[in-house]
Amino acid sequence: MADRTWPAALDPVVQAFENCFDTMERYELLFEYAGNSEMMLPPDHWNDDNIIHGCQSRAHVECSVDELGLFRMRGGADAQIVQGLMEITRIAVDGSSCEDVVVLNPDFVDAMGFRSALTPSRSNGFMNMLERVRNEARRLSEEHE
Amino acid sequence: MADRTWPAALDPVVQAFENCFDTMERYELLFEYAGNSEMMLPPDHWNDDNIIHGCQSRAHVECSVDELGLFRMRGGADAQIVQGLMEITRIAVDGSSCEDVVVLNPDFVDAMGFRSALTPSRSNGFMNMLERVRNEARRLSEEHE
Amino acid sequence: MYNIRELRAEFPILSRVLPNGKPLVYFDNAATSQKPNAVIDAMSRYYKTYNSNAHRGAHTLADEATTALEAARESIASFFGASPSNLIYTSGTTEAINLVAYAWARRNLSEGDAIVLTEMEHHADIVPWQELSKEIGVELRFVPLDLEDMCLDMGAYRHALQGAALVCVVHTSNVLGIRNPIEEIITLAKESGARILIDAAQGAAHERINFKELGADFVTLSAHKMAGPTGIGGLLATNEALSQCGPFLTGGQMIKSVSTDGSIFRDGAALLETGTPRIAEAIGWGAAIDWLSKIDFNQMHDHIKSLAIMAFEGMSQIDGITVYSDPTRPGSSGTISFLHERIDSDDLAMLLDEGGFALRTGQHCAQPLMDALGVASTNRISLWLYNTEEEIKSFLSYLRMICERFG
Amino acid sequence: MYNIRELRAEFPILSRVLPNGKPLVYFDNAATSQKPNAVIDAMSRYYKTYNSNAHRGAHTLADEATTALEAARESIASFFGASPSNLIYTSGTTEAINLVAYAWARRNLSEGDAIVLTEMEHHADIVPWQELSKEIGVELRFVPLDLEDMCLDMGAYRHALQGAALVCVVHTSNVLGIRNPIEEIITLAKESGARILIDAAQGAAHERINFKELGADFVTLSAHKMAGPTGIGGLLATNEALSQCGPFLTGGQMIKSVSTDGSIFRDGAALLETGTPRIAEAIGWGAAIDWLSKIDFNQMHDHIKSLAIMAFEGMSQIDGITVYSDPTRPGSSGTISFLHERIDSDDLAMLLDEGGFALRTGQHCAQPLMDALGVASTNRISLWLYNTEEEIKSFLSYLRMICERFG
Ligand SMILES: Cc1ncc(COP(=O)(O)O)c(C=O)c1O
Ligand SMILES: Cc1ncc(COP(=O)(O)O)c(C=O)c1O
Repeated sequence: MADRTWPAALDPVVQAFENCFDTMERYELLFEYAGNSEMMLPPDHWNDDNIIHGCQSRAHVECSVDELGLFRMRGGADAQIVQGLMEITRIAVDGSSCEDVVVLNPDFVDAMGFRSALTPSRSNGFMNMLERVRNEARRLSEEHE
Repeated sequence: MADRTWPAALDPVVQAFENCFDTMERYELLFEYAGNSEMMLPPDHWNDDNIIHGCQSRAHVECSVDELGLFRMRGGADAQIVQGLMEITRIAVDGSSCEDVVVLNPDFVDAMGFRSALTPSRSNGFMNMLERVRNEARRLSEEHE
Repeated sequence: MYNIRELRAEFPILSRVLPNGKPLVYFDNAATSQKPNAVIDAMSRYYKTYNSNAHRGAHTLADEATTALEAARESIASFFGASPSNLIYTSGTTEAINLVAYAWARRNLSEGDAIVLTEMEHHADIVPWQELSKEIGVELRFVPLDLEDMCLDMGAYRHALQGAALVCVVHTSNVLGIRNPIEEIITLAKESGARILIDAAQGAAHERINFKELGADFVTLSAHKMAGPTGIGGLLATNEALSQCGPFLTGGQMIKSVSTDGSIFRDGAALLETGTPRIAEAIGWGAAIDWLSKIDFNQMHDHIKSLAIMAFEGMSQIDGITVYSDPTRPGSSGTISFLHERIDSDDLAMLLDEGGFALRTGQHCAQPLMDALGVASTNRISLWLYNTEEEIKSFLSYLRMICERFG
Repeated sequence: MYNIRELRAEFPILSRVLPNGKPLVYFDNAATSQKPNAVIDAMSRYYKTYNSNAHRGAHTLADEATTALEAARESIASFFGASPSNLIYTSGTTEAINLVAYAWARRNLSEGDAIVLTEMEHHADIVPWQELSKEIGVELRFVPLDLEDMCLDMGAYRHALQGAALVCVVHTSNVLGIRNPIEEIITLAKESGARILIDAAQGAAHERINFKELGADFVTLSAHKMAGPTGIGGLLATNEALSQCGPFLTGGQMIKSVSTDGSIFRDGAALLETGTPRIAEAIGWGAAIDWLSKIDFNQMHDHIKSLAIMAFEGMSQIDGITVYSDPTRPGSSGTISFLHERIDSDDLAMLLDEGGFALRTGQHCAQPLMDALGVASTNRISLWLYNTEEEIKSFLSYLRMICERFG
């Protein structure tokens, strides 16, 4: 994994997806990640400020910086596929520096076998979510300068 | 000329066009017919009642029945091609019975080598003119019944 | 005979293999239909051999283009039992309804007049009337659904009709596939003296609509839902209705003469078309109509209906699936909305897409209907003349698998 | 290098032989341009492999169609130095101008406001404003032509500007080929506080228009005049102008939500597009733009100009011919109007058609300009990038022959 473009925290995740037998298994695994409900943004926190546009079903993401100056995110979505991708994104960025988040590359989704999530118009809106997270990271890092 | 569909009065006209060397000669001949100004409807008779729609340039036709109950027409147009075709139509129908005019077939134009005049959207509007002449003949024959 | 193999062979896209290796199963016909070679080729032929602006010139190409444009208008009008002078080309149903709202309604309705709509309408048949209502104060009355039977509440319709000036009703629902009792709806509207518009965006692809027999004042059409190209559709309007219209879009073509002091307009349908015509599109739609004219619509309907019932019955047996349509009802179009009680509709759509099944998910531009059904969105399959029993079978078994693994 | 042979080979229609055996010489480009294979094929490919309704679904085909639709918008916007969010698809220039009249002018102008037009405008840029004037009482001021120089009377323009709220000017005349001093016209309009619309239906095919640099509020476009398909065009509008627009055509897409109580609309360009998009058309226009991007517009302009001057000089020497254009003027588009003093314009058109020359005859949807020139109609040749010296030579010798035999 010499030229991987994702944070090391994602290596085991990407590995697990690569080991899947077929697409359906990959989706099952994604649904399992989605089920990590402690880390989910609870629906009563969903509001117009943290909504992600361009998702057909509702999706929200809340980003912050903790006392150590590290990036934190929680996402919540109706669709499990979005929720799963959010959870994996959370694994990628949670506890990183804002600067690292700003440059986060979406290739890991490709490596996991969800190429179609990367096309801009898919209703799951993964790219919009990622863009939002990166923008929030940029904003937060500027605020903390 | 066994299966000709036009009045015998047109035979020499059609013949003259058939004898032309090429298209340009045919047009020259048509312009000559157009020049038969005694038979033309003079511009001061052009009005909204006798206008032919669908001609790009102005064209007018006046139809009547003489004391013998025979059909009479005079046409006037800005364009010589229209004027020429009108003059030839006049030769075909002038002095015929209205009933004969009603069933006048446009094939003679084809035989003269002006196939394109027969397509509905050409700006010379020959077909509109012919339609008008036939409708006038129908109206006049009904009035005279 | 309805030879499905030969039919399918005329649609090049139906042999498409998707990037993930799955063959395409196209169940999104209510959104847009696929096009046979006859249509695609007619448009290419136009561009390759006689492309020219129409209605404006004396040269051979212009004549050929004009002739083709008008021949298309004749084919289309005659397919719908209308005269060419009652067909106005628009960009589709949406523009056709807006045209009626601008050119007819703004001149013939005023504050206090009522328009009857239904909860089943597509947004295209709601928002223009809401705008009109904001502008001139017309009242909008929405006829509700009878949720038990999934059809219009006809009692409520009779009630809403009282004193109404205009009725706008969808022929066939793009969500439920329900075909409304249009004949009765029109008769009642005429009895009560209201004008009536039928949104036949869906209906025209499923039954032969005869404008004169139907007796509606306005019928709206989208070519792209009936084997024709994008970018064109039409409004059928009676002479009487046309005589009450003012201009809408203005410019070239619709005028008799223009001067700096003012302009004189043409009448009838000619008043309502302006600008360079949608030439290739009209030729393409005409080719689609010629192609459809060779299809026996009764056979087509039976074919689609048998597939839809098969899908309906299969889906109803899958644990967790609720179906919001009843394809056994007369005239149903083979459009079936459904939801899984645990799998989110977007997840389901994505998983089905993975299997090669192209179907639609969302509100289908019919939020008031979603509200009436009490759902935020549905998954929807919509069938057309080229779908097959094998496609339904493979869909059902794939759906069953998905529901077992993810439900 | 400007390789005219290779260029022509990309346009299948240019090798057309007419029914009378003559090869086509297409001189009617101001009416509509021909299309290269790249454009025709892009649309066929769409229909054959990924036709699907866009913006509405989660399946692969819908995604491919949406991606292509938006990629086209990006190409087109960027070609015109605009951002995609400033481009609204319309059916062409006519609809684009009507859109400004309905969505912007009706909300921002009122009785007593003045609109400056010119006598050179196409009917599409006159009649919508006359309608507005009838409706809300705005005053229309027509800037006359300086007949000596065949250009706008700029003194009269400055005068007309006083207190005007909107200026609508054609970039390049479709009758005379004259390119107006747009930059100066825009600067003066902005200085006086008026909004300005540029009708670039002709201009966009002849020079690279940069929306941001130009500084106009609205620029209108027709794809079919610049190698693109029929049925599509666009409006470029600034964010500021867009923020002043209300809805025009309403229905699907332009809404955020719809209920029976009312609807919430989207903002900006999204407010102004509704219904199923012109998908194939947008893809075709995008392909045309990609194709045009490879053309050096300066070389193209020089090529057209040299042909136009050759035609102009040749025609001027033919006894009886009056030419109403001056292709030597900077920016002229190679469109030349002319008349023979004895041969009626329709006769001349017919005789030229007989020789295979496709040119336009009539008022060119510009009656006020005809009135100003004191003619009822003109014959018009309009050249584009694929025309050749040989075509001009054969045209001149044929025209000379016609004039000798019939003049
Ligand atoms: C200068 C000008 N404006 C407007 C138009 C109208 O364009 P369209 O017919 O594409 O709407 C044309 C072309 O006919 C034109 O040449
Ligand atoms: C019932 C109904 N009405 C109106 C429309 C709008 O049609 P279009 O998008 O072709 O204008 C549609 C399709 O989307 C429809 O299904």
